[in-house]
Amino acid sequence: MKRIRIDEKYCMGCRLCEVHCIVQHSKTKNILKTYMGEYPKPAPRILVEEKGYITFALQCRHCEDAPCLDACMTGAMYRDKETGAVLCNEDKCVGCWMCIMVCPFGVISRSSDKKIASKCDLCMGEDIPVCVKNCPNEALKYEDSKD
Amino acid sequence: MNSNILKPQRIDARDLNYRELNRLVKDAANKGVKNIRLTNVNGQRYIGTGVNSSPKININGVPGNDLGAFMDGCSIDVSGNGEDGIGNTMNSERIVINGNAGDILGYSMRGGEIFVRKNVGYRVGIHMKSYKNMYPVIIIGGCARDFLGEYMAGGLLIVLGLNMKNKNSIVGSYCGTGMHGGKIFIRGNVEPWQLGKEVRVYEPNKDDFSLIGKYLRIYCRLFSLDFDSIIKTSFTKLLPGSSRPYGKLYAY
Amino acid sequence: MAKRPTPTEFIVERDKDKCIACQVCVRMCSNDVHIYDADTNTVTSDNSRCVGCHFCETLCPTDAITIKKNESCFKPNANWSASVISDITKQAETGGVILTGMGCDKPYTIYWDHILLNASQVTNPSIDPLREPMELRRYIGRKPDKIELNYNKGKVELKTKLEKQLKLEVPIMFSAMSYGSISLNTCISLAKASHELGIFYNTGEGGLHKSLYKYGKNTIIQIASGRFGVHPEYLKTGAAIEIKIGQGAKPGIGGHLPGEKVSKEVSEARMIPEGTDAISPAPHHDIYSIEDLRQLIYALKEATDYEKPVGVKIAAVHNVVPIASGIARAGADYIAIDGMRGGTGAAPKVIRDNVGIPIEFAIAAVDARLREEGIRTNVSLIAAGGFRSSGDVIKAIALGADAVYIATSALIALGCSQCQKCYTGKCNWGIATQDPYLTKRLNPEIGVQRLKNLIKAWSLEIKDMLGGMGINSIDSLCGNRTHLRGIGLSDRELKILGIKSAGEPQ
Amino acid sequence: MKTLKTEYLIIGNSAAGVACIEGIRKVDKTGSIAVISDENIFNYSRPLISYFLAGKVKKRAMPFRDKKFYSRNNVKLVLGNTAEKLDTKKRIAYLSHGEKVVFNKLLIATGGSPIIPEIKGSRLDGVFAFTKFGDAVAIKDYIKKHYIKHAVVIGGGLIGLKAVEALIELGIKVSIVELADRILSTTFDTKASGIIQDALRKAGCNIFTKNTVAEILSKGEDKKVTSVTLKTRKQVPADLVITAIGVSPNIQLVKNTSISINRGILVDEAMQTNVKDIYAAGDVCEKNIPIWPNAFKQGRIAGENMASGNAEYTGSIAMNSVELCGIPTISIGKTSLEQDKYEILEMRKKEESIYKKIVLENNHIVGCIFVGDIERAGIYTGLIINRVDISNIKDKLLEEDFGVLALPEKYRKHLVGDVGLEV
Repeated sequence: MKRIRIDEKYCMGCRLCEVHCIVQHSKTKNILKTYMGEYPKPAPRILVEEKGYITFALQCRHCEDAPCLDACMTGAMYRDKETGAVLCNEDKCVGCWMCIMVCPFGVISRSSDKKIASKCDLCMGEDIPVCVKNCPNEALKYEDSKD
Repeated sequence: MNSNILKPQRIDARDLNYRELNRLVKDAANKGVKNIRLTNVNGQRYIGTGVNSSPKININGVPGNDLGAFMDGCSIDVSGNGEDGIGNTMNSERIVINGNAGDILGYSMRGGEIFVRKNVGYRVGIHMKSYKNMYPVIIIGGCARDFLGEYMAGGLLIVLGLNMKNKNSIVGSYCGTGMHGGKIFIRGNVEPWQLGKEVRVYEPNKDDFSLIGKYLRIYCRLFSLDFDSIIKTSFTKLLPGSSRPYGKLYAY
Repeated sequence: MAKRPTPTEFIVERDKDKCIACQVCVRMCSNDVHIYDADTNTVTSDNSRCVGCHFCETLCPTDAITIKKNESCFKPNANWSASVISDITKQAETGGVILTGMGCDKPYTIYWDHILLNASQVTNPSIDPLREPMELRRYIGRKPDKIELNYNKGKVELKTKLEKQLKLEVPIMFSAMSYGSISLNTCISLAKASHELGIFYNTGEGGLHKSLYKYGKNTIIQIASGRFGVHPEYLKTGAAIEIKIGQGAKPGIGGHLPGEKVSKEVSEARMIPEGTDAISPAPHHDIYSIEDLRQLIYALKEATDYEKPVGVKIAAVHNVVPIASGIARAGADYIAIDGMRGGTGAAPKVIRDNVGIPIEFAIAAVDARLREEGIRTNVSLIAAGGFRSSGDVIKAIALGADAVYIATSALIALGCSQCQKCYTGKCNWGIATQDPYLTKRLNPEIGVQRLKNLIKAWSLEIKDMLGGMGINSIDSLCGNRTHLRGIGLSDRELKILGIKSAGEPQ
Repeated sequence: MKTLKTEYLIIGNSAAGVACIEGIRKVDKTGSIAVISDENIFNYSRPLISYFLAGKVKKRAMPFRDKKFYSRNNVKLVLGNTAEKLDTKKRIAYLSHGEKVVFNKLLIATGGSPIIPEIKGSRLDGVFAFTKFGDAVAIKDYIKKHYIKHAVVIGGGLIGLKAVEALIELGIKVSIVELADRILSTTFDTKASGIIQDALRKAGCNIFTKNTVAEILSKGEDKKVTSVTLKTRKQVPADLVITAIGVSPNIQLVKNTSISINRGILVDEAMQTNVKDIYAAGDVCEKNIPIWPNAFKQGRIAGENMASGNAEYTGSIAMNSVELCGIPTISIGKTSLEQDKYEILEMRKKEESIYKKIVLENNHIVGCIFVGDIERAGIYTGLIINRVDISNIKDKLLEEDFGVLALPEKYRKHLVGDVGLEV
């Protein structure tokens, strides 16, 4: 099962991952059109935390024992059989924010346009999530996890 | 075997090349001999260099240059005079010279002590530096020549000026040029023209005297000198004017 | 002080149609060139702060930024150029020495570009390196005058006891760069790449960080006048010891790492208190003569039980030939000669640009002289100072070098854009800085790969060129100047280089 | 079907029941499972009924597991049938339609029933409880049939307010009657309640606190509710009344069996009752905090243990997330304590209706409230659940950029340990 590994030592804090995440989850998937023409533009599903020189980008960890799966009352949050990713079915989500309440990483947020939860989907359909692909310092890696 | 290593081992250095002599010293040290006595030493270099264990080496005769260079662990006692480069980049322990010593003594010394009973040559204590608990100390019984403590970055340098002839000056010129750390104490007075422009002159305080005393007591005991009479005279303290003497040299 | 003309060197051109105000440039520029205005949601630039490192340009996700040279400014004047005026103005303001970083950028003749290589045609066949074995391995160290062999039941054994040698899989090493002038991640990249390539890197005079001890077998440790970080463990760890007398970028002067670059970790490696200046005096005060040098060489050999080669690095200066001869006779196992285009973390500009001679002359002249004196095998020669390509490397070897040191090209492989601001400690690429916010920008995993790629690529090219000349071992090329021809050079230059002119047959 | 034999029997098909299936299947891929539900819908999410009422969620979106879930997990689903009697010795459950189910292991997940207040008029038409899908359907029908202008919601707790929100959405003027001095008194403190009360009033609600409904009235012989009289004698118009004053565990089934009960069924850490192989989970349990995640987790743990797994329920804390009048709120743990032993950290931005509060006890977070801004609230939940000492980060807890980076290193490592984060 592939996961995004975050290596804080080499995160420069440039936030290009956020930019590319926004574009990937936009309507057009075109960077200029997303930034110049989409209102509201999608919120990034990756979040760069920063304190002095320590920075790292954090996105859903797709936990093995994911509290958001237990907490989701609509069944919108589900685990993808193939990839093992924890995904949110946007058609089922009603925005009760139970998942936000229980995620110990605080990586689920309210979508900027609809009343649904927004979280990392590992860029389903892409070989490599765009945050990983575009990290200029390989601080993010898409690797097989131990389990 | 054990009783053997406790017995002092004598090595006659007569007619030995320095490499041969040092090989013998290292071999003895490697065997664990605690006390090595070298006799008839006549200008052989690098004695005590690269000796990995911690014997005490007594030297009879005149050891050559770079005595105890990069020295770490062993200690050296020279019954007579030493040459140039004693304690070059020395790391620890002690070198005692019962007579005079030459130039660049204690160059870039990082730890340990060098005690010289009489006079030393030029460029002594250049670029001494201390680091954490490593604190290099040089005490010179007589006087020193020019460039004493040049580029000094740390540690302690004491010149006592004992048995000086009146004409002699206790330090030469350019004392403490480029100094940016450490302390120099000179027993008696130094003329302003003798000092490098990076040093400032101070009156030693109580703490300074206890610092001097800490090492001077050992020195006096080693050379059977009267500590009280030496310490009671006045000392001049030299400190760097700035820890960044060349900080303003450049246009950014 | 009243303002005087100091033209900005660069103009940051921002394509307004493409800038999405993502602020990556704002966050990443250590010189604070880019400014975000939240009210208008736009990013603007302060050109005067730009050093032209191209970091922002590289990261900009929409290619909205282009760094351009400021072409406006002064009336064209071959003598009073913009940089001359700007330097004078700066000095009039500060009264200080103008500092710079990296190697000399003045348009002196680069002799590598005036030397051509030979290739085989008809009378001697070229070798196809894809099919035939090619030997790039070199040994650095004193070679015996003659070799005696033991023949024992059909087995041949070397009877002569060889002096300690450094075994290089490729005749290229990473030249001295101290931890302090460059970041730990840069050191790690160099060390690890050397380990994996079977070559050596050089600590410079910065001591050895604890995390680098494990690469000791691929480390040349340096001893300079400041003796920073020189202690028994350090001497024990390196594969060879190098006494640094001089550096091509600043012959004759010392070094000076300002206190602000002496971080906790740097202070540990150098063994000086944190935040203090690290001053390397111009000379070693125990070396005022060749005899003194010999004394230090043997002190180091004695300290390490004659188990490691001891080399001496000097800058290429006018008298390099007799000096090198002296060093060879002083017992050095190798001499590294650094030409005037060699890099530096910080040097007075006037010295970098005006002192020394090019490595091409130095290596040719020294090799010739050592041969004349019959002591060439006593010592290995390493050429350094601005090697840009495998072509430069192979020419240096044909001129007489046993191997070359590269540093600037290694840094360029890691991202360096030659902005020459290493001395400010604000290197955006995380190379010449100790600022933890910046050093993390060089991920050693990437660094190692890039360095390995570079050396691998050069090796392939060298093999190709060797094959073309009909040579299957780099050893056979060393000092083999018959394979070189000069072009556009005067007779005198050709004579010093010891090569014929293009068009002259064998 | 007269007699059904099954390895596992699950009575109840809501959060705990469904989670139990998942728990069993985690360990035992084949053992037969039967689920009995007294409702006729194959499963649905109870908390969604307010969304259904408001018309935001269609009937087909009510299930939280799809229809194939049961066949995929090889589960026999019995709908519209109630387990009426239980023989714990013979391990037989008797159903209302006359069948019996012989089981090896049993989970009782019968949930809770709304408490209907003993008020005169509480049987009138137009008076509803609000816990089941059936309730929502009935209310919806009633609203469709009658012209509803005013509604009264008895109880200002979470269920009541969810109903209020749905009714506001439908354009009905709502009055809330709450016994305590403020709405949401069990989960919120005065300030948080105040923000929501202000917002509800702005949306046109009447809120009567420290009050109760004394009588529900109709006009003449008509059985239709028309108004209510409050304890304070005030008459409030009401074409519809929803009672939401709480739920009590459904324990009829286990009364008179050897299973220990109090208010609810007593269970151990494995969710097992005092009778071996009989488990209980969710709202039917004693001392359970009746929220979805708890029921789900308990169900899953019970399931794993029934299938000879080894899971442990380490207790739960009260947690609620509701969005009212467009203001998202989250409350976790102890929130409205005022004693000295608790230290309170607060942040308030009045103009944006943002309020955050953290309750500390001996340098541990024991509760928080987030109103208006709930981003990253789960981090605090984690700190509470894992009992993390926060003395070193106390001053950072309410900072704008509080996040994983600020967490104590040891906890950070524990948190990220096996999920590929090197921080």
